[in-house]
Amino acid sequence: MSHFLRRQGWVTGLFALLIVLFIVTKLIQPGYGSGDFGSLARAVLPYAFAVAAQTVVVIAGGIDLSVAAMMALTSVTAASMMAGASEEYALFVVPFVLAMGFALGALNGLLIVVTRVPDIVVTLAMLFVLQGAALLVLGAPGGGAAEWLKAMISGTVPIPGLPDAVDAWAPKALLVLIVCLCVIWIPLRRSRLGLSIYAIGSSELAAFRSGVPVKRTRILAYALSGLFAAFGGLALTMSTGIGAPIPGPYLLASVAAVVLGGVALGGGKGGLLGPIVAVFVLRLVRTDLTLLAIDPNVTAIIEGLIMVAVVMFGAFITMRGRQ
Amino acid sequence: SSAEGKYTIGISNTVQGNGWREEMVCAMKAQALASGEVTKLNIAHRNTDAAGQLEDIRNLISAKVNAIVVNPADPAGIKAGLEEATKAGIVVVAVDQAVTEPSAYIISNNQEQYAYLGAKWLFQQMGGKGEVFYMRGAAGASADSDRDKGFKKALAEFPDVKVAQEVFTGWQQDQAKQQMLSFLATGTPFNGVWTSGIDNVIVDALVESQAPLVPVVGADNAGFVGQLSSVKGLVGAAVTNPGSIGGAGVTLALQILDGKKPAQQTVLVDPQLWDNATDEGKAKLKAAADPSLSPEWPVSISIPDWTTYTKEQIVACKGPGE
Amino acid sequence: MSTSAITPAPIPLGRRVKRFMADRPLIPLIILLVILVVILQILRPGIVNERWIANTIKFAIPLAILAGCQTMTMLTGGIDLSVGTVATMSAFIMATQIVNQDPAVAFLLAMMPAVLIGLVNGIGVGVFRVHPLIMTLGTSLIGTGCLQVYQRTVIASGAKIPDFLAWLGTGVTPILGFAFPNALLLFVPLAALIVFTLARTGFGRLLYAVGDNERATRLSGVQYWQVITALYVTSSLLAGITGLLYIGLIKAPSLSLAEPLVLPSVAAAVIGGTSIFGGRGGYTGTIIGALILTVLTTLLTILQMPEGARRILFGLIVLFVTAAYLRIVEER
Amino acid sequence: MTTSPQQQSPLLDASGVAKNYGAVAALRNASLSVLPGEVHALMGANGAGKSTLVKILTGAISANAGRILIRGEARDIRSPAAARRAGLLPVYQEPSLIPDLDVLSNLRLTGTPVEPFRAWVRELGISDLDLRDTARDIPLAILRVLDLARALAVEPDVLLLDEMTAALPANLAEKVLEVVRRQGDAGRAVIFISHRFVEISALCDRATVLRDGATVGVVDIVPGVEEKIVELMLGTRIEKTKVAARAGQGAASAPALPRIAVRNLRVGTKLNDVSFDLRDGEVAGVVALEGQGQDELFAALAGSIRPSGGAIEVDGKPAKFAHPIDAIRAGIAYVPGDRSEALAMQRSVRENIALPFSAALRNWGPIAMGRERATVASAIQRLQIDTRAQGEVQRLSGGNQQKVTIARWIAADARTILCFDPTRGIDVGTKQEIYKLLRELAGNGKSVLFYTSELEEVQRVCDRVIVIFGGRLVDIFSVEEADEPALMRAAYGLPRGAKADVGILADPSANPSDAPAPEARP
Ligand SMILES: Nc1ncnc2c1ncn2[C@@H]1O[C@H](COP(=O)(O)OP(=O)(O)OP(=O)(O)O)[C@@H](O)[C@H]1O
Ligand SMILES: Nc1ncnc2c1ncn2[C@@H]1O[C@H](COP(=O)(O)OP(=O)(O)OP(=O)(O)O)[C@@H](O)[C@H]1O
Ligand SMILES: [Mg+2]
Ligand SMILES: [Mg+2]
Repeated sequence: MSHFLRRQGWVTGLFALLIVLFIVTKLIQPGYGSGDFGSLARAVLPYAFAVAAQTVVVIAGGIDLSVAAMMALTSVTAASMMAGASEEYALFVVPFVLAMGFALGALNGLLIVVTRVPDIVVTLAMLFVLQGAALLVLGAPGGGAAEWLKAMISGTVPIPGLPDAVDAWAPKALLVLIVCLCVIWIPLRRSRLGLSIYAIGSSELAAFRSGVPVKRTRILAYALSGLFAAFGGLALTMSTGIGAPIPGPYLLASVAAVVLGGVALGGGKGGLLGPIVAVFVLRLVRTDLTLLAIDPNVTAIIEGLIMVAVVMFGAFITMRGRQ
Repeated sequence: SSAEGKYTIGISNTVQGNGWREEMVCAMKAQALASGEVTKLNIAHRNTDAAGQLEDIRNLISAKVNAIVVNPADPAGIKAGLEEATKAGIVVVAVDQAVTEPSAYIISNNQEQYAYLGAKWLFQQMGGKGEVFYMRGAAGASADSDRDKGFKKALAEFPDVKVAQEVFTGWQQDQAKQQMLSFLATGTPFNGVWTSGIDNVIVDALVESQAPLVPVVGADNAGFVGQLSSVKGLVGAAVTNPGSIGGAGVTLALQILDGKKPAQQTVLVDPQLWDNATDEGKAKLKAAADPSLSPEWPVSISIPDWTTYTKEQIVACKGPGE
Repeated sequence: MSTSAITPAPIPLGRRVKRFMADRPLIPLIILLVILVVILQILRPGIVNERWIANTIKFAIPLAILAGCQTMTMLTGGIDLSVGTVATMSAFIMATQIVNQDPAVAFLLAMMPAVLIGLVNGIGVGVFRVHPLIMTLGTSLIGTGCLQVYQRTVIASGAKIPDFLAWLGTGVTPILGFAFPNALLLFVPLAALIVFTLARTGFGRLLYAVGDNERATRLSGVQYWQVITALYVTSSLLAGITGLLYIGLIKAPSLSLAEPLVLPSVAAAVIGGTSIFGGRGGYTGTIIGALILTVLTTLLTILQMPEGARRILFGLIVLFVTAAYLRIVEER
Repeated sequence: MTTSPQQQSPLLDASGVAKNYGAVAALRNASLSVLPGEVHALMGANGAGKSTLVKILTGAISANAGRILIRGEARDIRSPAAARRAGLLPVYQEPSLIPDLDVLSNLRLTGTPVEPFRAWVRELGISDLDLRDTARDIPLAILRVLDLARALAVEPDVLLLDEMTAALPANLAEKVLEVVRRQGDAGRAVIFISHRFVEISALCDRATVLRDGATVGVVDIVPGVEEKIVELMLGTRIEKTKVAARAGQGAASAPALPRIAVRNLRVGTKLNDVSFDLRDGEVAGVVALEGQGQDELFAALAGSIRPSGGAIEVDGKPAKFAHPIDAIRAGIAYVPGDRSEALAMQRSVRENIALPFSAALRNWGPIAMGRERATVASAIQRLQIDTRAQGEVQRLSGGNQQKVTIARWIAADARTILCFDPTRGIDVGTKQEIYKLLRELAGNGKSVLFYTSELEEVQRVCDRVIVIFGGRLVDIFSVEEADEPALMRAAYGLPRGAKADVGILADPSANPSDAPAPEARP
């Protein structure tokens, strides 16, 4: 019970922090409005998928160092397939790329299960393999994206019956994010598979003895991670209109946000909401640093400090709670 | 510099911790200060990708800057952001590389020309034949693929020159040095080295392993320029690739803000080549050499007609209000 | 009671060999290393010469020391991602301070951020129980930021590589007709010290025990924060020293000098048989792991193939080596 | 060998089972045959291979050799899920609930029906379970019972209980035994592993005895068969006498100052106003039902948690323990009941025993290997630890692991040892050793505080017994007065002199249904 409260408490705290940050932003830049919020949502998109990819495997007691490389590979694949192709062709590209992410993620899991090499090494090796593959697909940034895909994350959704001023605060990017995550996560969380993922993260031995097919569950957890990473890769292509074979800064960011979001590295605990809120917090901090025109050399210090301070604060609270 | 500035300028850069980019940012700051027209610089300067740069550009739009000077992570990848900026009435200037967004102004180093110029000189030095060790930048970076085009163009003009080995240094000193040493150990004969700007460690590696000093082409980094006049027996050329292009970008942005639109949308700054094989080149090298600069900094710290700051100003690396 | 001996059944040769290797995990690692070298020699006959060996050792040493930091922190179930930043800071500060300062003063200034970051890491992990990955990632971000701010103050003062460091980093001394890299002078005692510390000192014991079961060590009177703080300070100091050695080797101070070594240092420790979950591993394996990675880098450099294929091969080989090693070493 | 000729065909029939862990042969030639409707004991010394056999039968590990027939059919059980389908359900020696999931999710994971589970939980004497509680927050003893209830709820044909009662306090153990007995009556079979003879004789029909990984006999449980079982188990006859030479009379000449004086100790709401003395040269027993505050008492004395009130005096001087190191410096060592709390499982026996030597900052330097080897060897010798698999403690059997936790403090020569249920899951032979050891320690002027969940041990070891109930110290017995019924009554908070018998073990001949059913938790 107390554990449940503590976990929800952390997410609530993060939400509060996010709201405080919005207020701060508004104070810094009184003109901060719905359009800027839309920008935030679009900036969040790839990070959020990267974090979702990381969260699944961390809950399953693993870690995935290949998240960013997987995003790069899926992104260049999508971009190179769509380059010069018809708009309709993209209807085929999207599921193809998602399936590819799922399969490559499953390959990660399969290698971990079969070779019994620690996940950190397997995914590190896969990081190089996927990066290499991305370079083979596109030697330099390029490719293209269907217009309808790009349009999917720009602008807002007109919600019938609501005034435009309210609609303006519902950017499409945010909706895409919510829909994609919810469609996968909520059924997963309720399913036996979801339970099994938590179980193997919490105690592999106990899970095995409870009759959980540990290996299959692990493979599926990585496959889901690959799927989310593929969403992330698509998000990159959708927002930039190209594919870039060099992975962006999504690996470390995803690990940081997972921890900030209250998911224990080690497995078995936490949910997806916390890490996603953490991503919003981190992106909004970045916005504020830019709005404040902080010396760029200092921003790294500030971001590092915030990360350490928030996690230390969380640790401090937990320690107090235990006493 | 005059009293009160009137503009806020936003800057977006996506590589941090590399001497060339640091000089570029300092040039932007120094030029903004020297112009006297800028109240504040909003600088987004971190390691990220095109999507991250889009985020930064949109943040700069939120900050309501008057102009954005951007070193693009990718020519096409940030089109949407630049378009939004133009729509918001913001002047957009891309430096160092071109962008595909038609409303943006471009003042760029000519990367293809950079590679072509150096490679052509190198192949001539090699007597039009032999083996070259081709040390590229980072695989998958657009500047690298532009340079590759230039290199291949020169190569096509010299059919007897062969690439002995092609490696990617990732623009990292340690990796480049290790690759050079490994290559030397293979005993493969080679007659020249072309580097994508990671140059002084290569000379070091040749000297340390007492290998024959073949001609080396690099960039105008302070360290390499120094070596060109101090290392005995070294024949080489520095191709300029001024980081001060950033300052030029600021100047261009201010001109546009002041209503002085340039004739064309794109301004290319063509590189120069300083070699130590000719007296003319030697003189240029001597004039440019600056041992007080950090070895990773390009020595061409200003661009005539485009930058007005002094050396002290760029080295101080302070923008308006600092 | 159950002292009665198990009936000794005849064991097949294959299993005997396997058990022999399992008891001496270093041997299969060395065999893997030799295999790589042989492949290299086959692909480029003549490359394995004195000069190549010296070069390989020179580049493997900084990696091996940083991997030592990872080994020690991984024994406690941690990881130190700030080693790259710390090494870079020490190197950069040394190269820039030596211009105007006494070498001893420059050295002390160069080691200061190492101690500081180590202390902060240790307190964060040991007292506040922040996950080491996050803690060291955070301090490394902070360190990088500070270095960038510092860099601006020394742009105009230039940089210099102290001769001693250059001698240590790149020099070789011919002994018995073989050119020994001078870096060994630093590395051999350092490695011996680490091995000894892990195997034969109370501190080393505690690293293993803490990583295995922290509660048990607490009940035995061990104060976790002391061990962890000492550990991360040690790790940072080692990283600082690596930085100095590395700048002597590369001779080009940059703001990202040692960053590229971070991931390989983790990989070297893991290939060498150290468990990232703590409680298991050792430094000798790590050293071989570093050599394997260095040789592998050379191998891939000289192969003529597209960069993408090269990376794929690198990943596959790392995976294969680790898997093969585990197969050999792990019974069951 | 006394095999009873039965006409029924066995439900489960395993023969020639062997399992090697590298050089260690955990099982060499084990066989086990279980008939429908019987409660079958599996017995053997620590490390004999009982747990290993259970794991093989239930698919948790695979055997190197052997044949398993279920209802006469050869079955290849590859996973716990397969065992479950074949009607075999284990409760392992270590709890198997997923720590981070709540009880409900744990049930869902194993496909256990909730209502039967609830009914069993109530039946087993736990009335106040919240299914939303996370397993991690539930005390070990309750977890064991939940494990059992979860197994019972799916009505398995064969229930395998590996030292199910070892960590249970008497009240819960009784309930478990009652339930198990009824399983047998209902025509199902139970394989029951325990080191407690009382339980075996109260419950089981037959026993299979393992020694060194091989089945050495199958016996019917009849009165007086214990001697034979022990003989089979150990291969020799062991004296099951009381430990002699009690220092009880020494109390008169006890020093004026007690070694440890506990005064009005309070820990949160769990422990209230507890005061007693522990003198040099004595073994003081602590008896309590599950969760009466004994855990907190030991933790406070060991410096693991801080008391919220009262005082602890050591040798007459007030002591404040902020960390176990403070208690250790004062010569007080703590042996937790749960060995996984005390051992670095991947490290060697030697390193585990020598762990306290390196704890203090000044001992971080080079280790005197020779001295350490000698100290450790003598401790191993003294506790007769089976060191065949000493490279990693996790490969030792449960009982031998337990011994290592004690050996550590023998080696460190602690003056006072707080033993929390040290004989949990230890075979009779080793138990005798431990009793002897504790008495020897007392004889050497050391002091021991000894909590046990087995009441009969009190008489063998202790000089005095402290009874705790509801967080308060309710009585102190001298050993002469401390017979089991009296202790049992006190443990239930009943005043001295109350006459009712408590529990089915109080008098094995009595009909259990006549006994009053006490509440598990007051
Ligand atoms: N994973 C393992 N690796 C190596 N040896 C093991 C392993 N598991 C068990 N053993 C060994 O197998 C033997 C039998 O162990 P097992 O746990 O079955 O004993 P047990 O009869 O249950 O003892 P106890 O009563 O102490 O629980 C022991 O000698 C033990 O050391
Ligand atoms: N490495 C070791 N190997 C074997 N026995 C040891 C070892 N270290 C200590 N001991 C024994 O443990 C006991 C306590 O020794 P230790 O040196 O830990 O005492 P201390 O508390 O550090 O010192 P002091 O009592 O002088 O304050 C002694 O009986 C000693 O012989
Ligand atoms: Mg057992
Ligand atoms: Mg046992």
